Amino acid sequence: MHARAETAAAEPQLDVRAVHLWRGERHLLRGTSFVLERGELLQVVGPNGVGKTSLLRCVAGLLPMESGEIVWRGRQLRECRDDYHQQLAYLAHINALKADLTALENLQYSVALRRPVMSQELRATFARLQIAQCADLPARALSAGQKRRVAIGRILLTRAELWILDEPITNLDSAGIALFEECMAEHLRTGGMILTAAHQLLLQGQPGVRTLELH
Amino acid sequence: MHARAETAAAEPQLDVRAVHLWRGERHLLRGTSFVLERGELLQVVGPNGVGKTSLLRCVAGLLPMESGEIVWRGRQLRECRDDYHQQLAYLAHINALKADLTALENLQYSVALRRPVMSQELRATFARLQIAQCADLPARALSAGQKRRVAIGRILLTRAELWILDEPITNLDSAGIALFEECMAEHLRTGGMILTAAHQLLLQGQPGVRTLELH
Amino acid sequence: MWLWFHKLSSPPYAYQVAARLRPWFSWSALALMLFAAYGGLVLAPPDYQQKDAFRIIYVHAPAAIMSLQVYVVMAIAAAIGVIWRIKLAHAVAAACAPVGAGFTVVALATGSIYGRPMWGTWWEWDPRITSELIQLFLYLGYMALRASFDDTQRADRASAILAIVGVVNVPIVKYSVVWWNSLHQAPTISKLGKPSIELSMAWPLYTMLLGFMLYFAAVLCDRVRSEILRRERNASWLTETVKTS
Amino acid sequence: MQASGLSTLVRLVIARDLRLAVRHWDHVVQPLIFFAIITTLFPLAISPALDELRRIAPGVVWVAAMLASLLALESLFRPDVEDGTMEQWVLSGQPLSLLLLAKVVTHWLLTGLPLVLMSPLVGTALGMPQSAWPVLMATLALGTGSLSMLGGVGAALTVSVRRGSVLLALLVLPLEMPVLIFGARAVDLAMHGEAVTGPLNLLAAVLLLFVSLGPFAMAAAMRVSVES
Amino acid sequence: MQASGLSTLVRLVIARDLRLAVRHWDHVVQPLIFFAIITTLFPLAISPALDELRRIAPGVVWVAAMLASLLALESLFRPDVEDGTMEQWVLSGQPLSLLLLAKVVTHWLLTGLPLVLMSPLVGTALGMPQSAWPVLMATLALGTGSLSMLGGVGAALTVSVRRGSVLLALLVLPLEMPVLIFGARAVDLAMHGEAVTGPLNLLAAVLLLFVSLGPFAMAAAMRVSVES
Ligand code: HEM
Ligand SMILES: Nc1ncnc2c1ncn2[C@@H]1O[C@H](COP(=O)(O)OP(=O)(O)OP(=O)(O)O)[C@@H](O)[C@H]1O
Ligand SMILES: Nc1ncnc2c1ncn2[C@@H]1O[C@H](COP(=O)(O)OP(=O)(O)OP(=O)(O)O)[C@@H](O)[C@H]1O
Ligand SMILES: [Mg+2]
Ligand SMILES: [Mg+2]
Repeated sequence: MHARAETAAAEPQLDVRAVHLWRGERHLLRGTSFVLERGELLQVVGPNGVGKTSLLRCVAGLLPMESGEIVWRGRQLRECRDDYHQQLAYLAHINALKADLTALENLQYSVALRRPVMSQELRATFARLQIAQCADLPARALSAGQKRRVAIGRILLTRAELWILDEPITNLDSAGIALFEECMAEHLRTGGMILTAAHQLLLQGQPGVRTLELH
Repeated sequence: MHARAETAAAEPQLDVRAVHLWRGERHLLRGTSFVLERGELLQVVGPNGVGKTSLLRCVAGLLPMESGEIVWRGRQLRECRDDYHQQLAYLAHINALKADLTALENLQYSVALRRPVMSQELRATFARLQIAQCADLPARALSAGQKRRVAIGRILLTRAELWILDEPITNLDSAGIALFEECMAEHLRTGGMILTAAHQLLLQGQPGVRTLELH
Repeated sequence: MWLWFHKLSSPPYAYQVAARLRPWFSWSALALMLFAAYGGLVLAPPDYQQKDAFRIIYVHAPAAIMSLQVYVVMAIAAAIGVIWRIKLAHAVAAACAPVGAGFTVVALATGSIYGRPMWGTWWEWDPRITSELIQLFLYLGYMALRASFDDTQRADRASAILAIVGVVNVPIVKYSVVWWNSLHQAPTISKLGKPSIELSMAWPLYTMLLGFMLYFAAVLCDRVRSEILRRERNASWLTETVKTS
Repeated sequence: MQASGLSTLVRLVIARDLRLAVRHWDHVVQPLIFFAIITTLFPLAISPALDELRRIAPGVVWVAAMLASLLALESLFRPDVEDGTMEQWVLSGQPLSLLLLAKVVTHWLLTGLPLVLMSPLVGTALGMPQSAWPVLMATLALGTGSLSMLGGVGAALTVSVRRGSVLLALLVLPLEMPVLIFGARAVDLAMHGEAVTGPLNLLAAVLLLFVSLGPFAMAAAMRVSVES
Repeated sequence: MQASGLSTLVRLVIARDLRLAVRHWDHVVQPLIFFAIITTLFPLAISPALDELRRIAPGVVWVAAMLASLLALESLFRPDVEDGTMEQWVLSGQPLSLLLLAKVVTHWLLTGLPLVLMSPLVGTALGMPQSAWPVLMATLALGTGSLSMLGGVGAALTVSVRRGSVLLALLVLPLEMPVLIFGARAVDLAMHGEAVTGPLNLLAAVLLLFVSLGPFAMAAAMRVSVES
């Protein structure tokens, strides 16, 4: 343990090595590898069904892989799962909102699992995402895009260093996309890491923004 | 009835007049009106939560409106609901696929409700949408985009004259979007009508393509 | 008639009418009940076999009869609401349920109290008693179903269907005594033609029944008004009436 | 209608649901085993003196059947509504009441019929005389039928409600009580070798009533549940 | 951990579920009414002679309680898993077993406890003597507790399965049988005024066992159910 911890400085933050994954009969990921450093955004691109979501779920530790290893700060993922997950914020295709709780309560409960949070802070985030007027509506009443914004709010509030986002801008209008790009840029400036699956590239041409093409 | 039917020729195909809709405390649609003629595509645009989905559901007859009327070929919607629905194909935010049935079976059963259909025809559609390899996979195994393509396949196969599509290109990759634009163009050429909610405009600048801005 | 019906079905008008009628109902109900209670508890002679215990019937029978009639009213209102799309009718149906449930509870309670001296038991699984219990569950189910929808219009139509289906139970309650040989009293007062109990016992019963009906009408007025208030909260006429009053 | 004929529709729906059931054949046997478990619970909970068991046997079997088919009801419409299939059915322009009726029939074939076929076994375990089997099966057949129909209406009402399962039970069970009473009573009579035509006719009448009115109530309820 | 302390976590989960319950207060009373309905079903199906009822009363109450809390189990994890909340919990880096334990406790407070408090009423309706009330409530309290824990494990296993509700019943009921037997027997003994410490201790032991092992089993099962 200790030895590893010391060498960790040299290691990259997140190091994914030769991941192989089968889905049913299909050999989906054939030795996918990448490295993610502080302040970097890696956008996984590729046609529908190529395996972006699967890769993201693997990296998040939600999908057991066939072979290969995922190393977080010099330690194997399975050795440090809880520490790793505490640094991780994951946004899936679905939004993980309780239809019967208001948007505010949804965030309150899901964020408070990670860290204590005040409701002013929550409302501030809602305001920033321009859904302040929905804060006290039951989630079932929200529109598709509003739901997505609330889910993004959860990512922002979690204060995790590593974001794993699966097509985050689904259902967002153009204003929403611009807004979300800001948020990502800020997260990168403050040394965060982002791994996304995308059909539409964001923050094009900025430093530290790379794409990973799956075939 | 008869008198109506004769005058119908003069009438527009679909005539939506001064629709008012409340959602909870919110007065969402304030007298929205539009007409749709053969070969026309109307794209409802507007920020998240402005009421696009609600409008589409109203027009599809899935949401009772406060006031206003929807006239289909000269007859009130509630008078001719079944005839109207037989001419209608509706694509919602969710795909309406049974996770336990294969993609093929899903389409088979949902299309056969409307008209007899051969499995060759189904497979042809799968091939056209470039998901031939998924035809025999259980729907739960499909990726987000593949699911959406299957749902679009249902629309194509229904052979309805009026399509109502809620953000149809969600989760589609660029190739898929191009493909879908073709399908829409062809439907319009053959005298079909399309009403969509969109954040990203399709078939820009083509004849008969209009947008309706909601505020 | 039809015109009046339509006029009444407009919330503002109904709101005012209910307000105007309510005091009449409530006061006359109170008077009748007191009168009937006096008649039943003091004037009426003790029953030759049931002694004074029978006097509880003056609460029991009317309550029980109301428990059924309220349901019928509720179902009819619901049906009207569904068929002619009249919101007010739904409001009436919604207002009926709790009152009916109340009557049912009273009927059950007084009944079982009554049963102690008569049958020597608080509770007996006899067709009428059971079907009356089902009646209670129906009311509760109706209210629960209503409460589970957060959109009023959907709640209206869903619960209306339940109310209409549930009507099946009313004749079962009413004629269970006739169909199955039951511990329970055969219908005596509700048997029109010649009542099989003598008048001195009967008239307080009828008066009490009338009193209960009026009471029901009064409560209904209140509940319908609050229902209207809840449903029309963002309607223009309401703000005006509130301002004026 | 330009669509395929009514009988085709019915066959279609039944075929679809049967296939879904075959995909999960294990699910088909579950209500049965559940039925068996409940009926075995009783002898355990109650003193296992056989004569006493025999006396309560009809009631136990009937209550078990009701609860089993009730639990199965939960999965009658919910999946279709949640994944949006039902929405498509409502928009199909085909007679919704017919589609739902077909669905209920399939549901009965998958959950009710097996109960009926299995009842003699359970009955014997509870010390029921062989002479009572025909009546037991007949009453259960009629009974489970009307339970399915009535349950269908309840399910259509409660399907879009969170935790609808309990609400469903609350709505359906009371209305089913008469069926239960007559069914159990008939079996009881049969065990004592008396005539049972009375209750049997009543059960048949109830079933007829439900089958004739149920579909429309279901369709109406489903339209409400879907739109939102 | 940089996160809020364990007790905070527990309080958080409980607060959340309680709020969800309050949002739908009607849902909380439903298991109760269901319990009442079942217990009323029996006397109907069985001959309504009170002395006979009294003899089978403990069994009836217990079976009703089990089925009621079983139906309630259905909604323990499923909603959270289907809308992706559970996925987030698994990824939260907090001890999952603790979170799930808290959830089960709340579930018991909402479904088990009311049953216990209500049981005397039902018992009386079935002609149970007042003297048996304390034992009835005590056994039910212990019994529903262990049912909730065991049911939690079962629910975690079956949550990602279609039509899991019936499967759940299959897994849980057999394991619950011992509890049922001892519970009903204890009440029976109490009704005849005999000593009941033996079965009571046994029930307590079972509950202890489940509470100590349950959470880890639940967490493990849940991780399996979530990843796919
Ligand atoms: C919990 C127990 C009881 C219940 C649920 C119950 C229920 C009812 C119901 C529903 C009615 C109305 C019948 C109608 O509308 O025609 C009724 C009427 C009546 N009940 Fe009961 N009852 C109970 C116990 C008793 C007892 C113990 C007695 C006395 C022996 C009794 C005497 C009567 C009488 C005299 C009437 C009026 C009969 C008539 O003229 O309609 N009830 N009861
Ligand atoms: N049991 C199975 N048998 C065969 N193929 C499977 C099975 N399960 C999943 N797959 C395939 O694995 C792929 C899953 O891909 P994934 O969801 O990661 O795609 P994606 O890149 O996220 O696509 P999208 O852009 O549409 O979200 C799909 O192509 C699917 O067909
Ligand atoms: N009970 C309610 N109370 C208040 N507002 C409500 C209620 N129910 C729905 N709404 C509002 O109605 C709107 C529904 O909008 P709708 O889903 O039609 O939006 P949309 O245009 O489709 O948005 P998107 O582009 O995100 O899909 C949302 O703004 C929502 O906040
Ligand atoms: Mg994906
Ligand atoms: Mg929308």
